[in-house]
Amino acid sequence: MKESSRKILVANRGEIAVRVLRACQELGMRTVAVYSTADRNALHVRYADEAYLLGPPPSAESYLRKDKIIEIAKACGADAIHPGYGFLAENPEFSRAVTEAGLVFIGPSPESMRMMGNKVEARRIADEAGMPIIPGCSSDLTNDEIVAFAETIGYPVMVKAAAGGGGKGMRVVRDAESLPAALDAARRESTAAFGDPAIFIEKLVENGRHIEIQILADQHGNCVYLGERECSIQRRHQKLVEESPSPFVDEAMRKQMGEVAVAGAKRAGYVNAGTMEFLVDRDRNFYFLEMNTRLQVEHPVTELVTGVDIVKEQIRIAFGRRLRYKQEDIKLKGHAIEARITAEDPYNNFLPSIGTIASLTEPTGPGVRVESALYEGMEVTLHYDPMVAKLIVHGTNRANAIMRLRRALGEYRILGIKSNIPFHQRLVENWNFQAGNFDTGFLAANPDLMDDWVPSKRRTAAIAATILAHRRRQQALVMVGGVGDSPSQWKIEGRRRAVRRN
Amino acid sequence: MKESSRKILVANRGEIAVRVLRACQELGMRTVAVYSTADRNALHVRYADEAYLLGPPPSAESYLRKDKIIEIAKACGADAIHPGYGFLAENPEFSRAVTEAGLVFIGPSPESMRMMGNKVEARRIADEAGMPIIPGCSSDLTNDEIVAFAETIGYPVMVKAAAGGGGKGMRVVRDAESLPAALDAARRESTAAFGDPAIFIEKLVENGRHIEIQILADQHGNCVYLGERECSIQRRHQKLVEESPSPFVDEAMRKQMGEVAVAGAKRAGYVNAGTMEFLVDRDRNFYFLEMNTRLQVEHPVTELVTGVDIVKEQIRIAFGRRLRYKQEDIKLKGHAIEARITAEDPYNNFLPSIGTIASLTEPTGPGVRVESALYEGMEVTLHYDPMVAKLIVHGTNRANAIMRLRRALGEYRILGIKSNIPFHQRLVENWNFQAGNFDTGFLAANPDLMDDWVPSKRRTAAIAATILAHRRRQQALVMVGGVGDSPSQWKIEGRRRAVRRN
Amino acid sequence: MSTKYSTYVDGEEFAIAVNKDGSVAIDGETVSVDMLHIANNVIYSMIAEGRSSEVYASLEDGAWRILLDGQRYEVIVEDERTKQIKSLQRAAGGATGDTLVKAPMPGLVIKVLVEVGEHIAVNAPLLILEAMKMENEIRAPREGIVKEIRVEAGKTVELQQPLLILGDPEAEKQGDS
Amino acid sequence: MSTKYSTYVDGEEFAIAVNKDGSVAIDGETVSVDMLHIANNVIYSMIAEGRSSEVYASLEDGAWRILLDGQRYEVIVEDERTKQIKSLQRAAGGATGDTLVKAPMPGLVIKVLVEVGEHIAVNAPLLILEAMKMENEIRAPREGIVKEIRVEAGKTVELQQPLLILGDPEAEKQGDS
Repeated sequence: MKESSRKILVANRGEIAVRVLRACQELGMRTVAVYSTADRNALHVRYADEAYLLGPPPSAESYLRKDKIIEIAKACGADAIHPGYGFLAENPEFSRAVTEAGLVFIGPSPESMRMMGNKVEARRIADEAGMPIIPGCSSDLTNDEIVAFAETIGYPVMVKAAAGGGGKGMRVVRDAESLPAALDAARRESTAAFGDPAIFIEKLVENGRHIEIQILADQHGNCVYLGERECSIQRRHQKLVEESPSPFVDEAMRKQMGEVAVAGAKRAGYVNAGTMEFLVDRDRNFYFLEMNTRLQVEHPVTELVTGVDIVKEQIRIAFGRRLRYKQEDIKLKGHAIEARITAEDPYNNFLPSIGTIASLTEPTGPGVRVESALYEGMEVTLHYDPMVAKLIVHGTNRANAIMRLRRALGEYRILGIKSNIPFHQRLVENWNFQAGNFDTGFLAANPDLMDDWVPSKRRTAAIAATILAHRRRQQALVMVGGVGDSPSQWKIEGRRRAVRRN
Repeated sequence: MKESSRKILVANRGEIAVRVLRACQELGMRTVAVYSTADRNALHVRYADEAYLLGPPPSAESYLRKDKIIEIAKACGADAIHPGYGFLAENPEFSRAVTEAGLVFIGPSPESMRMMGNKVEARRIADEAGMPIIPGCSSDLTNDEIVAFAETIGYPVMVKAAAGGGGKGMRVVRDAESLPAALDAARRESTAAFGDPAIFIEKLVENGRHIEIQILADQHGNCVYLGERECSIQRRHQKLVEESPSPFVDEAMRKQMGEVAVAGAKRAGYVNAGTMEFLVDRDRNFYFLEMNTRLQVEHPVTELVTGVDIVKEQIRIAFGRRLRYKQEDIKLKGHAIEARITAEDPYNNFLPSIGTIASLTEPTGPGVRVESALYEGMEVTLHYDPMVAKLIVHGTNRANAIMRLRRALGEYRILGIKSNIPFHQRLVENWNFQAGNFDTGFLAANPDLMDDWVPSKRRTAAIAATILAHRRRQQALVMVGGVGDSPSQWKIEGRRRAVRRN
Repeated sequence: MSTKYSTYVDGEEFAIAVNKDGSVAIDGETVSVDMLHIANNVIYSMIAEGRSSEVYASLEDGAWRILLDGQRYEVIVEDERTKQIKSLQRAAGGATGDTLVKAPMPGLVIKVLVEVGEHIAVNAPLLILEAMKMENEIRAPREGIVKEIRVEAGKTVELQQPLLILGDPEAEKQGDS
Repeated sequence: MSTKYSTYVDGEEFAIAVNKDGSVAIDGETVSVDMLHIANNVIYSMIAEGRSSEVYASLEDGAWRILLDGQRYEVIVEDERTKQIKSLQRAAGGATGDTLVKAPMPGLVIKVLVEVGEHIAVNAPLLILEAMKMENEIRAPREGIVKEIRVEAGKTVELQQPLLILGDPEAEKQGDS
């Protein structure tokens, strides 16, 4: 079958759905979107050639409806399904059902997905493949058994959900007293997020860096690694900034990590794109953490430094084509950084922010790539993940990339919701970040990055607001009535009083 | 002086002013914009740290005011002036006056600019440097003398303005009868555009390709070429699409052209970024056409395939730094194409279109770069060049780049003016363009590319408009009054009648 | 019950009925349509039988300007009543076949290339207008007879200023006979 | 003549006078200002003594939200008269020192971490709200005494629903004395 006559259904939403649709379009393939009623107007729906309704907003009734997605794919004559990340991307039953329906699943087989998707089993395979792993327990223990195990490895420990990722269910526990409550909370979160209460604990490697290796494997036994990504800038185990290459990794270490990642993937019979996550301690020892058996949020930084379009390669691999790259073809050129843009208020404990996008200006120009689900008029709701866009920059070296990121963040304008852009702006000004001196504890150790700060343009803001208020006053005959008629008089009072106390 | 404490004034407007401002910002330098009253709200004014008024809209009273620009630069403490392209970029007196005012001019010296800027003198220097040139006359002949000279080289001939570029004043003349009128018209245009009636003629090389070599030269005698750009897709001698590498040039030819370009630049004592333009005939013979002693509109395609930021290099060179690249460092990776986005109606003889930008969506995602002066609410006027933006794509090879360009053009939405985007959309579907089979006569030979065509979505457009009209009808109690009350009843009639005749 | 329209897209005619349930019948085929406004008064999303389209639509001078995948379409939607009135008026005669050519931009008329009474083909050059320091040919939007020229060389014109009127060649013939 | 304002940016006070000629005096220094609306009701360009700024501004709940270089500022502009009335009212006493903490998003209250009467510091955790499948701590926007708690664990709350009221610790002391 000619590739250009193929039709791909993208079983996802948001920026990643648009990313995959673009790749299909550039391959000349026809595209199908699916959507919940909350997403009727979403970019991915408008971008695809065809679009079909899945159901109401809750994921369980829409984007997690395996049966309905496969039914739509068959009805509209799709040849393949791309799951994106999240939702059904790491669901072995979905992968199997798609294949059994006579469609191509753009991702790994259900077997290797099941094997590597469960964190505990993945640790076993990694161990067999010769990868260093961190001491930890299995996920079938009771809370009491886990507490007992913790005594054998010593505190601090890390609590993790056996299923899924994205930091959900993860917790650091520093003493025996806190462990039972943490286990309960983690089981609650894991059940809510993945429908699976299974958790386990590992010894905590403190001040570690989170560094991961991207791999690509075809159906013919070829597998390459596309360098590493540095993902240590995290808040509550959620990545905020990723870059490639890592300022901590040299050529020898890259080769060593890449080769064990490929060995592990081969042992698992893994096919398609995948990522081996490692924790790296201060002495450059690296430990296998888990494998993500899907496309990663942060894949663009690897694309920018290697020149490989990972999504297009995923599609080619799924249709049985051979990898176009040998290991010696993969060379990292320049430096790329990604900043995840979330609808969260960095000045208020990163609380999710909702609202209608009133105005949007995305950065552009040299070395800037934006992957976004945003548009003017969009309703940002609480139904789905607060990550609404990604800003990725590419520069000749890390310093250039940071300066470019700084420039692009200054151009980014999102009105109608609060975003974490001010957090990123503070981060790029931080000397330790600029110097590459950070680990996964960086944000916890630098809480000022998430506090209100005194930006340099208060005076400008004062002048601008005063002129606008003055104009409004001139226009209106009567401006302010009595005191207390404004709905937020309390807030205003509180703010002014806060000042006086300084 | 530390680079980051420097202040740069950009003596230009539009997308190129924004491009240069971004480079300064990424170098940590402070920035100054200048503007005419027509550009008070323009992006470059809002983007710069400081902005100063030059004068009323006509260029002669604003962007060509050498004295005023230098006065502003001195008053605000700027260290250097970047001229962009057009306006004063190739004006040797400006370059001299900037230097004499104690400021750094980011461009070549007045001497080499004068030498290479005059097309006739540049031909002489190229000849001396051993570059092949096309037979032609000097620019001090009367019309009668030119007619007589034409007889000695034979028709067809090309009429050219000695000053400036951009196709202004250029004309192909195929017989002696048409020559006098063409000379008059060319002198008129050249006078209007450059204040200089001097013109000359050259023998026309038919079915030639326009291929140019980008060079960078520092103040220390180092000079490199950054590969070639293919610029044969032209309409009335104005480039519409540029790419790098050229599908027509192989490694040996690239080296040969690059080396003579470097030799010519060295002979002229040239410093900073410059471009040698060549005409290449079917047998791969290349002839020197002219040198552009400035940044080119199409520089981004070279940046994307070489990884060199030409604007940042210009600034470094102007401040006396050494080139960071040796010739062996320059490797072309992948393929880049630029589509110039103009406010012109491709369906109506490319007439300039004016209006207010009502809605704007720029393409983004992998491999897409937009350089733009557009924003919602912008007034597109007739004061300046109709080129309002550039869309540049980068792909792993030419086919990928074309598919990506096609995808990005489909995402581009500009409402409020007519743009040439539909022309580009037809071009990328053209098999000869896709195959790389074209020369500077391509558009003239394919007038259908500029005609109205029958796009595939008429039925969809019909349904959409009918539903909207129906809703409007339902909302309004009375819809249409008598016939003839619509201001464009004539147009509507004409359109419908045109159909009936088919 | 449904409402019937004659819809002309760049000249091509479609017979479309909008049904009470929101579906549409186009040239006899029924199509379910879901059309929503997105933003900015002009952006819509339309899903018709699964086919998704982003539609930019605005009504200007009685015609809908529709932008689909970057391509522009001019659409005229007529309901039954309007159509009947027009067809009656046409039967009664009238100058409905005239086309007014207006200046697409302000500029200086360099030269007028046609004369009154001349029969010109579609796309024939009518006059040369200088703007943005370039000479631009204004061409005939349709075949016709030059009925009137309202400008002359050397004069500046404003945007949308009438330049000349093209009459219907057939109508002229009938008038002569 | 000029109009005088007290302008508070995230708490910091500026004394600003807008002069008849459009210039502004800020803390005594006169600044020429050119401020123009660009688009979308919220985008402005301001050039003050040559310094160029792109300003996104909107008035929400009596406060101006100003976005400059991607950074957000909350600005309250008071004219002389308003200021006087408020200062009189404050002198007369009143519950002006209370802060109402509202839900920043809809969600499920997992746990309330404070009690009525408790004296809490700024940024102290008040309660845990689950939304987007994550547990989020709601923290104190200021120092204060918990005067009233309006929610309890296990209840869902709507966006902007009042959660609790923080009273002024000094006012409380005065009340007690």
